[in-house]
Amino acid sequence: MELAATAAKAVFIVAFILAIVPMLVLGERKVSGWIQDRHGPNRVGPGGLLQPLADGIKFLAKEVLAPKSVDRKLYFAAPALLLVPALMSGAIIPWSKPIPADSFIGNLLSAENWSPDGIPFQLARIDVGVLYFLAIVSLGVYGVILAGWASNNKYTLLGGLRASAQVISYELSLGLSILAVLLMAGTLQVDKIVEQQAGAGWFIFYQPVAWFLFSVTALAETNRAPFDLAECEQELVGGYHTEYSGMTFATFFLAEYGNMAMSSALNVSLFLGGWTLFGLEEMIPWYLTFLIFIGKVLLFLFVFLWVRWTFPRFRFDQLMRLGWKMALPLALGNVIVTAGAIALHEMWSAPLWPVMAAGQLALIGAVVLTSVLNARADAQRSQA
Amino acid sequence: MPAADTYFPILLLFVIAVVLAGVILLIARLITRFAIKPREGEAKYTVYESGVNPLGDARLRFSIKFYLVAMIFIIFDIEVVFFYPWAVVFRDMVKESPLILWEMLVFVAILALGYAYVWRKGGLDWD
Amino acid sequence: MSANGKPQTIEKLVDAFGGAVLHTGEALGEWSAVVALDSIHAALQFLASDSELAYEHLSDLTAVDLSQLNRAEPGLDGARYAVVYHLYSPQNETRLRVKTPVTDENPTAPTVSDIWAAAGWAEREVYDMFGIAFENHPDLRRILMPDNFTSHPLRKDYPTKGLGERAAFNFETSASNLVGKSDSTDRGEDAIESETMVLNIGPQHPATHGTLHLEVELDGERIVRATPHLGYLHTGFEKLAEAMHWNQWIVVTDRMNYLSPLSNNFGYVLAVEKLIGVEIPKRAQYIRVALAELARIADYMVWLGTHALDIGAFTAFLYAFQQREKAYEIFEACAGARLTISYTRVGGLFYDAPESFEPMMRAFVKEFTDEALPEIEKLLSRNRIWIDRTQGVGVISAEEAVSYGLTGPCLRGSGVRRDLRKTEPYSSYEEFEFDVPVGASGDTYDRYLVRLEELRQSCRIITQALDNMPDGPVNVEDHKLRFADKSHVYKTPDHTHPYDPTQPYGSIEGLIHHFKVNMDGHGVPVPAGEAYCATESPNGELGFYIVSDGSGTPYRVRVRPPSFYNYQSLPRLLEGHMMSDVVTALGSLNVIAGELDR
Amino acid sequence: MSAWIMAAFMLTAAAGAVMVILYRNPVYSALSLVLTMFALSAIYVMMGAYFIAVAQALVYAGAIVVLFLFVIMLLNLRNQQALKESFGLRAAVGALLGALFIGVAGGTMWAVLSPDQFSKSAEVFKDEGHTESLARLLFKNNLVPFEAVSLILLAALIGVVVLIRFHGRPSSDNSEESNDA
Repeated sequence: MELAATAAKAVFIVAFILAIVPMLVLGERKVSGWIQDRHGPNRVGPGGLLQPLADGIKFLAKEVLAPKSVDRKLYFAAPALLLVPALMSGAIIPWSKPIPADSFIGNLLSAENWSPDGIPFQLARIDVGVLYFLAIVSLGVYGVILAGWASNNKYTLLGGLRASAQVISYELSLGLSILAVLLMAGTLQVDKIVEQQAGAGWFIFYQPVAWFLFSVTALAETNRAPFDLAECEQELVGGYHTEYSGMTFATFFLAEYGNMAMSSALNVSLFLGGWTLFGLEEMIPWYLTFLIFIGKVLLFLFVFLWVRWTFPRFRFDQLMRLGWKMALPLALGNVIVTAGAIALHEMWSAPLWPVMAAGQLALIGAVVLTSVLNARADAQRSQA
Repeated sequence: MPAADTYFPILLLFVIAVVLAGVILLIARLITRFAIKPREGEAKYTVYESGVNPLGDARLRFSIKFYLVAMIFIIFDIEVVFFYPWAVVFRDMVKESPLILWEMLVFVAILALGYAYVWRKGGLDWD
Repeated sequence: MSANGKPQTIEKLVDAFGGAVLHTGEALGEWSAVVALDSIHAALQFLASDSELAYEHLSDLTAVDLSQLNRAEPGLDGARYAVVYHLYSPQNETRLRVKTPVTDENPTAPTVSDIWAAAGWAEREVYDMFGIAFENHPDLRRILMPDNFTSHPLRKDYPTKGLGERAAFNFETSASNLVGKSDSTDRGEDAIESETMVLNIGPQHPATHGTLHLEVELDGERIVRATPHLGYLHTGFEKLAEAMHWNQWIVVTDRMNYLSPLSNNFGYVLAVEKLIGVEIPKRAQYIRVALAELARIADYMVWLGTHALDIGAFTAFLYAFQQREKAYEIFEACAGARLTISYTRVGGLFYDAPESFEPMMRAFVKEFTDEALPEIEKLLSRNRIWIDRTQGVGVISAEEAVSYGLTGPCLRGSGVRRDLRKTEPYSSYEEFEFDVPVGASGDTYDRYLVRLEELRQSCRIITQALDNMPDGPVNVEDHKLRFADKSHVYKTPDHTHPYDPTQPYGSIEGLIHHFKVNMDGHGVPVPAGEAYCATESPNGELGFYIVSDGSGTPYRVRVRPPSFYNYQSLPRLLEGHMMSDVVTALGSLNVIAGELDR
Repeated sequence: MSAWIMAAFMLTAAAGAVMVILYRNPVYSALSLVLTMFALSAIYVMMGAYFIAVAQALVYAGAIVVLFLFVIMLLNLRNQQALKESFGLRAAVGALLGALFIGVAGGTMWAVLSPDQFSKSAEVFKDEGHTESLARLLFKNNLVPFEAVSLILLAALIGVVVLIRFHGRPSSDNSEESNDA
């Protein structure tokens, strides 16, 4: 029965990604249409709702062709190498509060026999939780770099290189921004982090800088605009997936949007209290907490889309500068400030929130100060 | 065995993911082979290069800069890996003694020294 | 101007070069000088560098094949070709046409690309089209025609009808020539060095907005070298003109800068009107001005949209295109067409503007200045990423910009306050109040700001034109020039009624009138002569140099395409920049392939 | 069950390692190395060393092999002839050295670690829990080695910069010259 529950959860994760990606694609087109003062898809089905279905059929019906000069094995392996990590990263996400043993599903799986406290709606409640996510995400870079290399095309090669350099540059800041949360929570397990937030308040209130950094670096890690240099059609045509067609291309799409959904889910779990909602979660059944979680994730995904349709794109050197010279020191500074605040709190029992807020304000002040100084230096240089 | 606290579910998920990815690609290949009559043509099987004939191989030595980024990344990545266990026990251990804070500050200071050096030497500039 | 009526330029030129100046003369207010071939380089050097004359600007360089000209050109006796230089002195605001005779055997002329960088491509085009070789030219290759083409299409012995060499030309064998050097250099296995990568951007690339082909050599992300290849949209417009009646060619001008076709119509008919020496009614002038400014807005909207799109700001693209659509509705109301409108005629306009013209224009201007423009500005002008992407990218100094022959917003972005609407007003522009914005640093961001401000000024001009719109006809009364009213040709009370095939003709007089204006040898009476007429088109100085032999068709029409000269500066703009800056710099020049290749 | 899975991962790791050598195409070799790293990571998991497993995936598979791929592309080993030519002699020497290594390493392990020590080390991770126990070990008992790591990494960082500067600068100048030639 336990095996059945596990299998069901694993299938759920895969199904969730397979289901949310078409919704996201439709949502993206609808949101962009709304932002850009136009309709978006509105022909297939009521209000264009069946558009993803039409897209899917089109992808399936397209010929999958590989140019003659490609390395065929790697060319076809690359999309899979990107998709598998995207599907696997959801394993540590707690989707809702534990499903009670006396609920319908609990009865169905006769949960009181093996898990009387309820079935955790989380596939793997592992000790290294967050690190697992980072490790899995870092593997996604192979799909990109190999797609670029195997296609034997200069545009794809450039796209693959850009993507990999970008992903590794932002991975550090991503890890360090998570670290601030880990310092507060004292655990790597995502479900415990969520539970702590139910008591102590969401970590975004303590760690706005870390949250902002995490969100920005997550954008960069998922190759989303304004960090979509790896595939920007105006320069590199399609970047690393230029030579792909039909379902192989759709696989890249699936992976990209899946990554986007999963990083939003992690963001919500780490900073926005996961499935909690200011104590309300105690009173409502588990499936409503699931809806709360999904609602938060969708809100976040909307921000992803909003950003994409608002900002221009960075240039490569600017992207690297942002990653190495701004995000990295800021993330490191945040870790130190947070550690200091916690030390103050634990050793002299200083109230946590004010200390933390002071630290965050100091960081923001430092950022503002450096940018002002930089701007002044730039102005002086241009005058000279 | 397959409890949520073990790693078995991840193996399960891995298997499902691999199978799914394989099936998607397989179906695509099968559809191409049996359901679609591909239109023939030489140009179709050449790689894209903005409408002119691609000459030469795209796999060539590229800028050493990418290499530098990767190396610096590895070093910082190893350093960051040490942070995680530190962060996890920090809150508990700092109650006993502030040693853990100083430990990490020294570690970070040395790291920051290297970082400043790399910055100074232009290792972080793309140009 | 000195006592005997000759301008200082001519006098100084004659003083300095004496017998080498074969002829000087004035016609239609334009001075021209013929200088012997062996002194032409020195003479042009003198004109460009003399501190009092300072002809810093090479407006245009072209050639004319004189072999079938039915009159003797003074000073050019016995020459097969004349190489024609159109110079402009910003200091004195004067123009000068210099010609030099080139013989039929082994036609060569000295290059002037060392004096003006602008001459580089222009000389290549003359070489391509006329077969005149330029000595010491750094890179004398064909530019518009394929490399292994053997004829020179603008020579008079190349047929205007039929296929010419194209009948036997095999394009397959020439395709590789268009690619240029494309393989990477392999330096052996021992060298652990990065290789440079030669990447072809275009002709089929999303950022080139047309068939531009840019070959860039990259070291990683850095550009080592950039070489534009032209000619993918070369359609022989100039040769076509030699086989078309004066009014017929208006349709062709639509296809040049297809973002603002009216500006091309406008420039061309102005040149023809200058040759004829006719002044068109005030109302037509005002409508032309108002619509030319509207065309400028529509043009800039496409530029802004695609430029923003290239830098990744997709939403600005759609906001801009919305405004363009609204502008096109006004064109549709006036001309019945949206893109290829062909609205002007020699001597006036096709139709009078409709009743709805004024309210539509006012509504458009109001919405544009109050809502659309601020919205786009809000999205971009102070956006940090936008500023980072455009500031300091594609910088060109004022001196270089002048030397490269940049005009329009690209020149003004570098801080040179030159706008033909101010310096050489045409079509009553002197009656309008507007400012000419200039940039400071000559980078992409300044060109962007200049264009945005020009949009505001265009709206100002439109409002003034509407406020002071005179009544009256929109065509000259000369029946040899103007078309017959459609209602006299077709039997319909006015053109808004549908065509009735059972009653095709209005009156025999109307039909004869129509026939006379259109038929070869009977049509628009353009006297023999030559004229260069430049207008401020959205991309810059759009000049038409027309040589007429008094027949029903032009003898030679030369278009001075602003995009051609602007695009030439792209390799210079990209020096030391990165891959992503290609699209930024290219977008800031707003190169239109139709105008570039003609 | 668990033993079989373990064996499967061990075989995968070994197979990946063999493929690293056998593939002619260095990109494939690098990918085989990823497979090995991945399998190793799984083996660590099965031994209860969860943190090490994740660190393995994060650092080796996620970073170091990416660098390998970059290096392979940087060198662009286009002509695999060079590898083939002297295969005979090198193979012999390699096999000899390999055997020596296995002998020495195996002998050392046999001498130092008795089988019960193996199981004991696994027990440490199993009982005390995972990341926390590791952290306590690291930050309490092994303080000096931990700080020493930072110095080693600093040295590596400086080394990277010096090497790249040394090789990188002149090459970018050279490239333009040889283009003209």
